[in-house]
Amino acid sequence: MFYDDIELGTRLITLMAAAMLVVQFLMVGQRLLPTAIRLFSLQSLFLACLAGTVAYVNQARHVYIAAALTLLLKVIVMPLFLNRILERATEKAEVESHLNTPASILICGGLTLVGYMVAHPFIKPHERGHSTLAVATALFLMGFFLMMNRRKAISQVLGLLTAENGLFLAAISLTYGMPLIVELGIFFDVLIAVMIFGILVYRISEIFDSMDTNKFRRLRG
Amino acid sequence: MNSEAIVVFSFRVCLSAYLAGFASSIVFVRRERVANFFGFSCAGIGGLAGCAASLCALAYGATPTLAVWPFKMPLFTFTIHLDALACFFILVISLLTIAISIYSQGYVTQYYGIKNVSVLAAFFNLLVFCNTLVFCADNAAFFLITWEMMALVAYLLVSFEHEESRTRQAGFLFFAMSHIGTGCLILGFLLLFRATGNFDFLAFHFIGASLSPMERNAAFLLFLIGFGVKAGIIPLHIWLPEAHPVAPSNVSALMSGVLIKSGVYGLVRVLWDFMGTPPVWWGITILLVGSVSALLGVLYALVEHNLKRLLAFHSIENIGIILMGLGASLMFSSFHHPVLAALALMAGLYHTINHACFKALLFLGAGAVLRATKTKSMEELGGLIKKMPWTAFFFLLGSVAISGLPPLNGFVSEWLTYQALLQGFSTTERLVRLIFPIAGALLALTGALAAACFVKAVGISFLAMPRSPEAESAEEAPSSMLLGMLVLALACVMLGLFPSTFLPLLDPICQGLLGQAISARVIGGNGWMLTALGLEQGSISTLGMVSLFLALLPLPWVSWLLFSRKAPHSIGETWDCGLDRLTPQMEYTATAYSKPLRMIFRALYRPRRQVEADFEVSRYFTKSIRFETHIEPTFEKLIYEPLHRAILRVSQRLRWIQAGSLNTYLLYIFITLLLLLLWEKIR
Amino acid sequence: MKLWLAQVVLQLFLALGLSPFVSGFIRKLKAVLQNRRGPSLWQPYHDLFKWVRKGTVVSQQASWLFRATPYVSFLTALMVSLMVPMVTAVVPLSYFGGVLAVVYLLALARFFVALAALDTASAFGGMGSSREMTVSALAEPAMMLSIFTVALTAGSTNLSFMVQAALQHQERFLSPSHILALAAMFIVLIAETGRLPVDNPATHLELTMIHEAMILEYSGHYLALVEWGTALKQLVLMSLLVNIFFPVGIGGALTARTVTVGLIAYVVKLLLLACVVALVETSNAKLRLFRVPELLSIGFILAALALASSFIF
Amino acid sequence: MPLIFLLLAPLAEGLICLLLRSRLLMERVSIASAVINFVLAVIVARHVGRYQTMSVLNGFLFADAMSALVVLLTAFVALMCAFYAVSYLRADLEQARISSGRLKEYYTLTPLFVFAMFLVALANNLGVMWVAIEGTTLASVLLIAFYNQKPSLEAAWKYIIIGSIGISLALFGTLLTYYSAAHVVGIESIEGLNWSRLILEAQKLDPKAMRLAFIFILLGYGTKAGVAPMHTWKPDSYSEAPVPSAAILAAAVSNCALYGIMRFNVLTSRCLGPDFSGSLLLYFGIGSMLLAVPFILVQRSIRRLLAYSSIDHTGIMLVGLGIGSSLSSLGTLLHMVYHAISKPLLFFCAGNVQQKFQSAHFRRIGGGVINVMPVTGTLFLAVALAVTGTPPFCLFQSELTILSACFQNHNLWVGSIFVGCVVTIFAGFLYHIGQLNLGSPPRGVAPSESDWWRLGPMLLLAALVLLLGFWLPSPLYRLIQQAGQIIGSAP
Repeated sequence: MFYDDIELGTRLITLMAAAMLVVQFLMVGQRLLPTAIRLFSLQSLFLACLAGTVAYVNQARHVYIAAALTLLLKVIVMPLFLNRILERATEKAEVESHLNTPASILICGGLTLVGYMVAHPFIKPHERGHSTLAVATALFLMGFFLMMNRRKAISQVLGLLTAENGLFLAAISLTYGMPLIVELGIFFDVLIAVMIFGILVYRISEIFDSMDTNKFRRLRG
Repeated sequence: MNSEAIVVFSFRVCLSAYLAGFASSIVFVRRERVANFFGFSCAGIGGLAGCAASLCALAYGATPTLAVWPFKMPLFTFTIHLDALACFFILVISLLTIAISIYSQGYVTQYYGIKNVSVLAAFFNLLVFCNTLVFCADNAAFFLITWEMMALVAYLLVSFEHEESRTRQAGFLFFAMSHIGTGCLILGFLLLFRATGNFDFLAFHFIGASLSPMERNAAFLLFLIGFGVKAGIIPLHIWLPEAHPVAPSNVSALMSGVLIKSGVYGLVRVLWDFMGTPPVWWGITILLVGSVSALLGVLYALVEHNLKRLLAFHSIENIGIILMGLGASLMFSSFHHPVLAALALMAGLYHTINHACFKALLFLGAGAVLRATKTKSMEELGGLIKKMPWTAFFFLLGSVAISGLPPLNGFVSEWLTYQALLQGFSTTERLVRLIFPIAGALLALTGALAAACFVKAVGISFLAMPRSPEAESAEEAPSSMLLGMLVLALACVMLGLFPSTFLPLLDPICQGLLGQAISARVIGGNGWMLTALGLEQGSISTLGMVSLFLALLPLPWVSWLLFSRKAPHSIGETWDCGLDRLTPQMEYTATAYSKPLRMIFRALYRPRRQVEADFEVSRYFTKSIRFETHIEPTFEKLIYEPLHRAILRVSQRLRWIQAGSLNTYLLYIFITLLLLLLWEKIR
Repeated sequence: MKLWLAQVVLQLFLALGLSPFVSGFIRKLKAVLQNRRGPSLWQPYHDLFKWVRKGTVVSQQASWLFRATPYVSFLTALMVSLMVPMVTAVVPLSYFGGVLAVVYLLALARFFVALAALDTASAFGGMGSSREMTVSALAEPAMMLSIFTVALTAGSTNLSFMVQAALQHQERFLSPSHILALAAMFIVLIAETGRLPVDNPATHLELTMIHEAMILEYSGHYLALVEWGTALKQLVLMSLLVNIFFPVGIGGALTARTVTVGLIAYVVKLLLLACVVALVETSNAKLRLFRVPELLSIGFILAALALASSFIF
Repeated sequence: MPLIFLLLAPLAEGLICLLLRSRLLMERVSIASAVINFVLAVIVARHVGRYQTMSVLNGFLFADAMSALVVLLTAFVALMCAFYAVSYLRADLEQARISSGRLKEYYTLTPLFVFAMFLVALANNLGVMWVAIEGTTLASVLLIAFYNQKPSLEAAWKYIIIGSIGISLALFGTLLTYYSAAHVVGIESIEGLNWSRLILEAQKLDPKAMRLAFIFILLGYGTKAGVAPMHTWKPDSYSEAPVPSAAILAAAVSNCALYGIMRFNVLTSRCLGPDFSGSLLLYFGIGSMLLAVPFILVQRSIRRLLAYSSIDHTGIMLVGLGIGSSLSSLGTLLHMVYHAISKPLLFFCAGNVQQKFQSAHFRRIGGGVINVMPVTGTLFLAVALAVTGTPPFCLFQSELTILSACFQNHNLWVGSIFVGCVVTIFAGFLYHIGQLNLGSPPRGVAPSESDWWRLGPMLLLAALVLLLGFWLPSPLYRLIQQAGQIIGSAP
């Protein structure tokens, strides 16, 4: 069928990237933590598919593995884990942010532009997938922004993870992923990171009676 | 065995003796008496060896170079070079070390059981060691190391009695200030380093010529500040009157005698040896700084009633006098009058060694008083000339010397300075020549005020009636202390009466720095006289004065024999205005003594006074009255305190950067990232 | 050599003999100007002789310093009087110390007298010594500067050479610089010799005394020495003034003629100066202590102007 | 071969400690393995010093002089801390600040921590290096949260959040480097990120990618090294972690991060010429030094004081890198070495004082430490002077070297600011440490010095701090020179 139809592959890739961006915007917009977690797994799902497509289109074998790992970890394991923590931590499931939603959305729009600005010199139309670098950068920056904007420990973790997604997307779009060993290492690290985040959040919610990092004002000067 | 070998050998002995003193004191850290004996004896031996080495080097013109540490670092070599200048200053420090280490044997016994004497002895040796190295280090980096080590050890010694908060503050102030100075020195040397590419003093010789005028002047200012802090020139002096008094007196003697001279050494080394022919304004600057320091130093000393603080302020004054000589010398060399330059330099250096002797002597005397009466405040002293006659005599001698009165050494060097200044008048036709006689007049004023100040110091603390039970029960210092003072007293007399034997030692210095050996022209009347480069320009003979004095002594004596011997001679009360008897309360106090000058120089002192009196019947019958007067330390008030406060306030304000909010922290990173991306785009 | 010795001895006795006379002369003159008869011209000699024969009373608080001081001050003054030109420009001991040495030796004498004043534990002594040191300290720079003006033009601090130079360059005589310096020197003279309006030598009113307060405790032999020293000091300063600024009649070389002429001229000049001093003293009231600095600063300014005059006039 | 052992030893230790129960055994194991590590590190260093490089597993692990130096320093610091930790943790147990269960946590995590740092230095592949650096963060978070108090958890949270965002920046940088190399070495080859390969191709890399890459790397690894304004986690974690871990963080981890920056700096400056990266490094270096000043002047807690001082030192090293002359790189590496020996000592002294007085705040301690603990007090004073670059201690030499390089390359203003900062910081330190040490101690504090577990390493370090300023063992000096040639950015 469309085995060697490059165009379609490219279009698919772009489509998924766009979808990820949209999801990111949704995350910035919404207010409930469980939803945010679900959105994250959705975004990761798109990412996995995108990776799969890239692997398929460019016959990059090791990207399949990356895609599979993404599917396994980011779509299934981590969201479950995060939900567990959320239940453990007796805390109303509101994300509290410094800026209100419209402002955040506006800023994220700006960040998307920055992403394009950064990515511009690297966009080479004749090569496949490069168009997504802009999206990747934008995702990264927006994830960063989420971390700044949110107060809850968990929502900061989510921000970080989306930023990671952005990075992964960038990796795929620039160079069809990193060398395999590096990929594995990265995944390993992310996994450990999330577990440690879990442990910390758990302890925090034990010792502080809230997970609002904005209350962390003991150490100053 | 040639002279060079002798010099090297005895110098090695000197250094190792100091180290041995340090080590032995550390070893016997629990056995104070042993540590005291070994530590200070080693210091004394080291001093002797140092004297031998430097005298030999100066006399026979040996200038050996030797390495004190076998290894090298990048940019560093640990070599020392005993040229004439170095040897002169080593002579000064060694001389003082001998006297002070004899003195200390007795002095430190007061600390037994209270403070750890071993530590004192150890650091004393270390201080002398570092200071000696400062004078002969042959590599800028090595110089800086020894320079800062010296400051460090001095800091530890100043903080020796650190239980009083005042002492701690003084120590901090001293070390912080001197570190600022060191910062300037580092920058200055780095400016020179740019031209040479290494730090060797040999390479720096006359390097100034190859710098751009801009850099050259910058270097000059940096060095002036850097060395000026250590020398205690006004307005960089604030640490000096704090640090010197709180240190143990033997240390104060060493600090006031030598440590601050390392600033002078540095200036001479850099400006004469490295900088080449200076622009005129350098000399003017130093001359002015010198005059101001001299005058203000003595003025502040006048209103000071803490004996050691008073002496500290006089150190500032004398540094000023030294700098007057140096400044004049610089001006002469920029007017291309090497001979006069040599004369002025000689005057400055001679005053350096003189001041070292009498200032150390005075500090030792003050130490003896402090040890006997446990108080530094002159208002509580008095009548000590009967309780401790020898100490009083030595102190009096030192006072005569420091007031620049004939026939002692202070007079000789001040006379040389006068001559240099007077001769300088004819070196140029420009208006700037007026500066010489004016400076001379200021020097005269300084001298006279110093005399007034020391009449006060001696008169109030040693003469008349004791003002406190402590002074009442004072006892003469032990013989070792007296011996130490005697050495310095003899030095003062010798330097005063036989300058013609000492001045030739300065020839190699002037020869090396200015290419002029002038002692032959300064010494006249086959050794009896000192001339201003020739009899017709003027001459003095301190020796002549003394002998004349002795020759004339019979006259009044004869008249005594002839007429008044048979008359009745009686001891009576001082006239007490008809009261039953004179009490110490009726004596003139130090405060009262300096009152006229305090009033006259009101503008400088801004004195505040408060009188609390309560009365019985009417305001004519005072039951008790309390009078208290303060003068305002102008420089601290106007410069340092505002600066200090401003810095702290700004720092406090800046603490909000670290306000504890994680989101803000992330924001910093984020903004930095965006800015950098932007920068990268527009770049 | 022999000549030199003779000169020394002669000048010694000249100074010793002349100094009380000058004070006596001024005192007498003042009296006359105030329509009093006043003491005889020889009164000072009588006083000295009286004191010498009288016994001494020494305070029990006093130390050896108190006893030593009169000798120091007297001998120093005597020494100095051998270093200044009096009759001829050939000063017997000019090489022992130039004008700087003169100033500093006088300072030495003052140093010890001021100490001795403190030694007796009497408040007057303290007051006197404090004031004396203050006034003299403030007089110092003016004195130096005015001397410098001469020394610089002569290119020497050796008094013989200074006089010689003054003799050679008559054209400098009464030049602006010369006059200014002279005025300054005169003010210094007033201050240093403790004359009105700075100090009143005649008073024993406690609160106005300066010099007298210092020597209040001295008596007999010691007092004689101190007073004579003071007189010598006054003579020295006056002869400095007259011989450096008016080298009239003073002989360059050492011959019988020059000596006789010089001697006459010297005495005449001294007496003239004494008259001026007496006039000033009678026509001025004593200044408050804190007004004295203003007077002296005027002296300083004048001297400075004298130096700068070559740039001004 | 020693390279592999070097990585295995700490791992093994970690596992063993995980299984052990008794405190004594754990202590012994940790010390034993620390010694082994150090010996191995020395072997590696000597070998590298002789033969320039060594590599195993067909170039997966690769050591040149630079990495050998870092490994050596890390192993040394770890050794010192191992000894110190024994008595420190015992004291904590006695004072019941921790439960005995926590000991296992410490003795398990520390070796993993060390392992990660070794891997940073030895990984040939820049991607793997990134993974390892992230590993150091992960291994140390729980150590910072060790005491499980509110402050320590807060510190840990800030540490991991800032750390991981920084590290992800670095990942982006690495990615871009990989991309810029892609057209040279080809995609999908494991060598695509190998240093040994990239350094050969450096001139051919894609410049615009490298520009971006370096910015990201600088921010990312700069965060880890504590460069202002990414330094904010530093004071918190340094003041809350147990002293040995804090010492490792300050003395070893920052070296690793700098090591990363150095590597990329070489690549960038070979690709773009020295100006780009050089100027960036200078700005950030000076910035960090300036930032440290006010916080040191008005600081209230010892540990935070030390943190700011290490920010200052990072700044100094960045300046040294930024100048980029051979002299300055020499100075930088000297500074790295000296800093790595002086910082632990500083932390140890602070730790002793803190445990003795039960507080790290100057106000609460009062003063008179030198009367209570003579040795600690003296060493504290000495090393405080040392880290502020006061002679005769060694850091003066390195700082002067950097300064000279600064002036040689006509960066007069940088040099002047440098000196200004150093002097002011000195004043601050002198004031605080003086207040702390001198004076008479508060009532109720009995004079007692700590045991030899602590004094041993402290005295050794003090001796080194004093000695190495005047004499570097020639093998070490040679190693430093080789490393200097490697990071000396001129091609």
